[in-house]
Amino acid sequence: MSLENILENWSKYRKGHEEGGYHEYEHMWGMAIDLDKCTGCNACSVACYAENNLAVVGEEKFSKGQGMHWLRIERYWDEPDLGEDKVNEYQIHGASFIPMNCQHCNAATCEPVCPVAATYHTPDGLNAQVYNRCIGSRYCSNNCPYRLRYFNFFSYYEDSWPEPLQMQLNPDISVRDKGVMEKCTFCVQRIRTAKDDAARDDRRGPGAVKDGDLKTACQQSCATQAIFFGDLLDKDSAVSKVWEKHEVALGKSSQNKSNPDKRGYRVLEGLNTDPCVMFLERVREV
Amino acid sequence: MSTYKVKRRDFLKITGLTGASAALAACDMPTTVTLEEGEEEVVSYLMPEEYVIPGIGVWYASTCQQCDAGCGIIGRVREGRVLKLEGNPVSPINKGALCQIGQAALQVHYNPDRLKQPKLRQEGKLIDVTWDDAFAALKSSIGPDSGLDGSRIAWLTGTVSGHQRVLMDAVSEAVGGASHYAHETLNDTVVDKVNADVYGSANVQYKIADAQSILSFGADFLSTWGSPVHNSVQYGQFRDAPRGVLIQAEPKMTVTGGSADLWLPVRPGTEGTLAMTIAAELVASHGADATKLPKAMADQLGQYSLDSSEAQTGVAASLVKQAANFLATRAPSLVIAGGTAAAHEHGYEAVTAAAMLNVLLGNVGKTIIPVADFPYPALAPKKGDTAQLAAFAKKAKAGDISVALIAGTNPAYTAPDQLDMAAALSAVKVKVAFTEFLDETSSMADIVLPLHSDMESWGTHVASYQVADPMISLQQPLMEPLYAETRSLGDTLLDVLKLYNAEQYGPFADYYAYLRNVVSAVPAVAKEGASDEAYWQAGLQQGMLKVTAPKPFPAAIATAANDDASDALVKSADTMGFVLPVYEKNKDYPLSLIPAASSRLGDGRFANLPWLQEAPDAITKIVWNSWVEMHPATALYYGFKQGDFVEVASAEGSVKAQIYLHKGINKDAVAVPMGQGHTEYGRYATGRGVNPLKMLATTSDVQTGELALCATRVTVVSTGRNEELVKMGGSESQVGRKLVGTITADQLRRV
Amino acid sequence: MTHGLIPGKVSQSNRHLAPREPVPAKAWGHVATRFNMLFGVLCVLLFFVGSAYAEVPNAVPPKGDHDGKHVEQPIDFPHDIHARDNKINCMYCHTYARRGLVAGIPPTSKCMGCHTVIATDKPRIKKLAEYWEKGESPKWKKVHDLPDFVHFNHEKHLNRFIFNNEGMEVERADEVCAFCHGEVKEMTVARKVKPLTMGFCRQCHEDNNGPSDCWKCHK
Amino acid sequence: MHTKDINENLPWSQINKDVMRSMMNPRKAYWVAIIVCIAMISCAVAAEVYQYNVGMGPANLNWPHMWDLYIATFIFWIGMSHPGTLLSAILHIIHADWRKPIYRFAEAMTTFSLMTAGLFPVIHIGRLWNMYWVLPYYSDRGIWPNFRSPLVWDAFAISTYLTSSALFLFIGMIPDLAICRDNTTGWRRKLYTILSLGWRGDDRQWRNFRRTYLLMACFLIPLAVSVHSIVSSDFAMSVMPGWHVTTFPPYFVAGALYSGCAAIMTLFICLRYFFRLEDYMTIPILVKTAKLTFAIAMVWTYLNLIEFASIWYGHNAVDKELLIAKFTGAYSPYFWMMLFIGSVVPFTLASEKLRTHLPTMLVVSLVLNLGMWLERWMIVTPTLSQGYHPFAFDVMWPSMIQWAIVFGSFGWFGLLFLIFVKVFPCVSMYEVKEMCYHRKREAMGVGHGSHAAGGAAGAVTASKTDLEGS
Repeated sequence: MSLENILENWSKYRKGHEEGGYHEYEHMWGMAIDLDKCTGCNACSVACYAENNLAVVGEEKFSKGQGMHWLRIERYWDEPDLGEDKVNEYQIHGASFIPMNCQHCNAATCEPVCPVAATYHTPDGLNAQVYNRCIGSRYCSNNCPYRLRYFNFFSYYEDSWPEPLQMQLNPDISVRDKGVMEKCTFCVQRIRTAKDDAARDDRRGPGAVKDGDLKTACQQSCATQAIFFGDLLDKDSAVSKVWEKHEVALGKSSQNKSNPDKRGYRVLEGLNTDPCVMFLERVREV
Repeated sequence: MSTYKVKRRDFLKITGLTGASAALAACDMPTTVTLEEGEEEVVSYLMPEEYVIPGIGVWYASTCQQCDAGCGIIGRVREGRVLKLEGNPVSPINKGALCQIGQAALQVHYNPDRLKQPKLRQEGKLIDVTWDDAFAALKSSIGPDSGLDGSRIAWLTGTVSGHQRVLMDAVSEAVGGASHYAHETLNDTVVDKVNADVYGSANVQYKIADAQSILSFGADFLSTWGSPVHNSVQYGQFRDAPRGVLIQAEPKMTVTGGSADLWLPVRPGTEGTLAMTIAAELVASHGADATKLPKAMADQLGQYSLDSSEAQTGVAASLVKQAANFLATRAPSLVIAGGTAAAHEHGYEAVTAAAMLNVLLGNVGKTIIPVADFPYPALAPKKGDTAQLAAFAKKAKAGDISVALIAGTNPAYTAPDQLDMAAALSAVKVKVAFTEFLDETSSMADIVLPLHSDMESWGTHVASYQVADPMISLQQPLMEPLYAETRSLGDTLLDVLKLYNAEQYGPFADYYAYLRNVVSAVPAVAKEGASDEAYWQAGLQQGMLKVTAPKPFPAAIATAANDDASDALVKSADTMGFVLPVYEKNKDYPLSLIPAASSRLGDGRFANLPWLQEAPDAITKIVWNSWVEMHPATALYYGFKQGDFVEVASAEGSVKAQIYLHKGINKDAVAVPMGQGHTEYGRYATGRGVNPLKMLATTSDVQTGELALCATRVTVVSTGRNEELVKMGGSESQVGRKLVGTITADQLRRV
Repeated sequence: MTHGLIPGKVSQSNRHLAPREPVPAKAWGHVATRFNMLFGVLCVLLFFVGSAYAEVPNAVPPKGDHDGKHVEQPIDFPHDIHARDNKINCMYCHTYARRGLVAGIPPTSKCMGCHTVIATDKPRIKKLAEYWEKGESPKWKKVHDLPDFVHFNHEKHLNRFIFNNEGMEVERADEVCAFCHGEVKEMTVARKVKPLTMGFCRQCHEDNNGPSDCWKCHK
Repeated sequence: MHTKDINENLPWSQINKDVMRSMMNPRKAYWVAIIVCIAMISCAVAAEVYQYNVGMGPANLNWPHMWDLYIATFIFWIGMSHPGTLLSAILHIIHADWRKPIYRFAEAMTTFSLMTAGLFPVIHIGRLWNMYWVLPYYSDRGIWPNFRSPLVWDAFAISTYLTSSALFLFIGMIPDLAICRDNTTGWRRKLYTILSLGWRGDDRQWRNFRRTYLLMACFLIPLAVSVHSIVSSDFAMSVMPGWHVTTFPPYFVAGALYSGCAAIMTLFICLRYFFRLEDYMTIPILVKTAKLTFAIAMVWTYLNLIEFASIWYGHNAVDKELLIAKFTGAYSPYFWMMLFIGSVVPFTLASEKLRTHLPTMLVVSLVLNLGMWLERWMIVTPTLSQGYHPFAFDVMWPSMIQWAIVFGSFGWFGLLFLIFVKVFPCVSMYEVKEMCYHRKREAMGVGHGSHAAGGAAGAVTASKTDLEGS
């Protein structure tokens, strides 16, 4: 409550990163997305809309770039890594899809710049956004290299859920008002519920939530199982296995691979943001 | 997530009362924030079940009704409201996954434009009436004392299965031989016929996961074709090491094409030629055994060379060679055909040619398994197509239909202008619409009966695509009806039947009672010794009733097809004197129109769901609108730019939309997505974008008579206007920054 | 302007008023480090003044008072008769409190469980019976309300202070409930007598080493 | 035309008269100006009220353009505030006495532009009713602002700078206020009596006054420099290409002085013309200001070149692409315009002929201001339109709401300034007297003595006698 404890917390979190993580982390929620399995079908994105009370803004506002999509599927036509300097007449290797949701960076660039500390790092490794603390300076979004933060430019709730659509809203999540920044939370409400369930059968403290206790909305809806989610501190969790297998580690700004079949990489990790979302390179027969 | 397995379903009935108020009180609208005491009401139950705890979700199993793939779903119910749908992990179809359309089923249920009141047409206008009045009207038109010749009554529905179909047939029979027409714009009539002719069964299982190489002709099996979620689940395993290779041959890039290793931009209508070329290449360079093919075809192989095909299909010879190489070297392979490949005048031949590749590669019985029909034909899906709609239109215009019972289809929107549905429907004296929304068709109806949403009604379903042992999917209500004046289709059908056959149907209070009773009809063998009650409860928990089939089930035909399919094959090949079309240019209408099946809006029935409207199209990333896809080279030739408003005109009609340029489309084709351009479908769909189906020529597949969706030729004219497209995202290129990393497969193998 | 997410709207606690419960010695050093010296001093005074009745073990009750207004309820439920006179445990009726987020209003069936036989002639019971006949539950009004962006969890608090609390008997649950709900057993219709502001919560979390992670309560 | 900064034979009574006259009896033109300003302000107020009720959407702010004109104009006004300090403090310390006739309104400009700048963070915040959370105050919630955030530093820096520069302005005015007190009646007399804090002009007061003034001056210089460096860290502290630049602090300070000096020239010419202060705001002083401005313009140009060069030869491809986009992309016209105005136009200040021609100077100074405003816009927007993530590339143009508020801010500044010039002496009488005094002694060949106290004392006594005489 005092000034000290806040400053002290911050210093811990900061120090934490260089030492490869805040040393009292209970969990380190992380993700791995296999781009070779992602078909860009967009089910995850809609699942996110359903789970997290995302506002539907309508054509006019969307055209202005005021849409809200915590999880967006990006589609690119070129494949720089395929060394294709020659321009193909047709898109013979298909399109390149990548789902982008908040990367929950351990050295998040959005956290230090928020004037009111509305965004910070939680003890379970999440990059939190506290809606009711946010004053809407929008600095965090400016400073996010991935541009994964979305701002409530209007009171979207006023016309996004005409009666009775609002009955679908998830009561575990606040509906955001105008002037507030929001972003992917790794379905924190599900994480909390899983924690509560763990507490019910007397699992507490670090590592309380076991692998498979919860699925995020996007992971749940993914038919090709392209999305792994879990605790990176738990060495046996599916997700940390994937990270290990593909030789990606936290707290680095570049990964040195033993050989090219290790497909893991993190987007823009050269900026030393230390994201908790890892991607597996898309594979193509050429 | 605390998932409670539910024993009984009564709890909703009891707490439902508080459901609505609970919903209003519990919804987290910022404006409902108040710290004044006594401003808000609290939920208090009357007599809840033990497992109901305010603030904790209870999950119920049901079946997704958005399409006929029959995915199992579980719905999270809290304070009497269903909040979230997810895939049912125990369902063999979708294994816990759910597509975007399935997710959006909630918005069908909670849609602000849902019909709350029945309507009757009086002095040309639809007037709100009570259900009883509406039903009375229905009774007077098809009831026993309507004195109507039953054959003048017709059902016009979408694909229906399960006991809804049973009851519909019962009604048809009761009224005295009413006819039943089922219409679906996106259908597999052609493919089914080919499967029946080539493999000996219309029902075929594609073992995508087992294949090492897949060649798909126009079948967007990951998002719009067959059982998309099931296919996607299999595709996930298909990509696991040893990694399978996917080759997609289609004129316009679909979601599946987007994920393909090798995408072949085949010219619309020449898929058959491409298939034959690959067959020839397999025989020539990879020592495939041509004798496996029916003679009629084997003889033709000589005509197909890589070069001639390049001229015909527009696919570079090198790519075709590569494709053939993959198929030959990565066994077992799998060739799928459908969608745009089948939607041509000679679609049947094209699909057959593709099927022959399976025979040539010896995939039948390995990766492609013909299975028997559903053991209970009465429940089996009555699959819709446009041929039946045409038949209906013909009969209606002839004045032979005086009562049309319309459910789950919207022909006034989906039918090409050439079919002149307006005239056909207006020729029908009484049009009864069983519907949840006022769409183009139901707004023409005389009696509009508002239905429960799928979240409110009981039902049983049989998936159009059999993925495993046959089963009946159970659909159960996830919450109390929102509106007092709506009924479920099943209940209404029962009420009609009671008019005719009181002693048989009288005992059933409602559709639930009817279904509950049906269980005892299931043969004991299927119940594996469980009591009726236990069997039913298990069914409710899992969302499906296992009905073990007469053994041996799939095996029977599979082996047959394996050993010597020849007789079947020869039959098919010879009966049609196998001819493949030659692509000829058309001066006035140089481009082929592809009315692209939308992975978001389907054939237009999902256009009223805001989530799907705002979900970007997978390939173009455009939202809320229609567009015209075109190859940059073509655009350059005609002098169009990205964002130009153009008029796409066929001989039958035209649409205006903005151009989106990308290299994922054949140069001789333009694609306009289906789904938009509604004139009457609620606030989210009405007056938005354009509907390409209207301008289609009524060319149909020669063999099956099914409408050939992609056979229309068009010309594109500029309107001089240019605006920025309403799409998500800025740059279409990664400008050299590593966002989507890509490595080559040989790098992957080099360890 | 909408009040959606504006903690500023929360009525400020007048936390300088003397808290009812005495502050045990161990809490003293803890408290003194805090900024608010006035409050610290008050605590010390109170500590010396002391007070009559026993306190909940391992717990520093939250401080603060609020003068809530009387709320019209469909039925004037007499908490005093049930909780004080008849010594019925809070959690007998508010049974959801130990199983979920919200304490919940007892289902009408629960009331009828007793009142089909007990005091059936009383006007209020008659009224209740009417509801029951109609198959409705009374539309109770919310007395203790929190903004929608606050997600309070009863279960966790009860576990901390009652079920997982050394030397605390379930019989005395009402004393724990009183932390946030006041001496309800002295009221008929419940009145809001605690501020239930964020300051009120944080104070208590500090004193009892509750979590200080914003995302525990705000999501 | 005279070559001297000021005619040292100017009788001190004349000085008082002239300056007093400029404060009294506003003419029609003045009221018109006031009304225009109020009209401008009301545009802004209307826009802001709408924005407050609806949200930031109507301002055309979007993803990824979270900031736009508000922040740009904020920096612009902060910049405006610097030359006041420069003239009054720096030049004061280095005894450049030609500043004396013009520093007063420059200081006023400082204060008022800060008051204008201060509005913009509030306007641009999404939930401005919670703005106060940025300040470190004790609340029972026990939460504090994030002291690592440059925005919080801004809050501190600006408020400090505003108070101290206002104080500086006031202290510097005390002797003049005393003169006003002795020469006015009615409400003015009451006002001045209070403000002049019983100034009698005896030696002790003068000594303390000098010390205080000098002290403030020394205190203000580092403050002024740091303020804009801190504002620059809003950008320099971020990771975004085009913002994450080490030369930003000096670059911002230079730009600030640049725009400020230009503004001073504008006001200089206006005041000289409208208040007929030709005797005080003389051409030679204008020329000196022009030279100063020119010098700063060159520094600014140099810093620009450094930035381009360091990006071009640096290894950051992203930065390079952004730079290219600035030169060729959607915003390039404005970027080129800024470079042209900032680096080419100032050469008019180098020509003797032009810089003595008032109309030209008026136009030039206005153009320079425009250029400096463009600079701020070109710092904020292109980076947002092309950051690291290609999917978030976008081009956005501000809406009328933003323009209205920016427009209104000039009205607000104008209003404050207009009120100031009619209530307070916009030329420092006692310092001008000093100036004349020294110039005269120089002319008479008397070298500088311990001029400060003596001179001032003389000045005041003299002025007293003069006043009695009149």
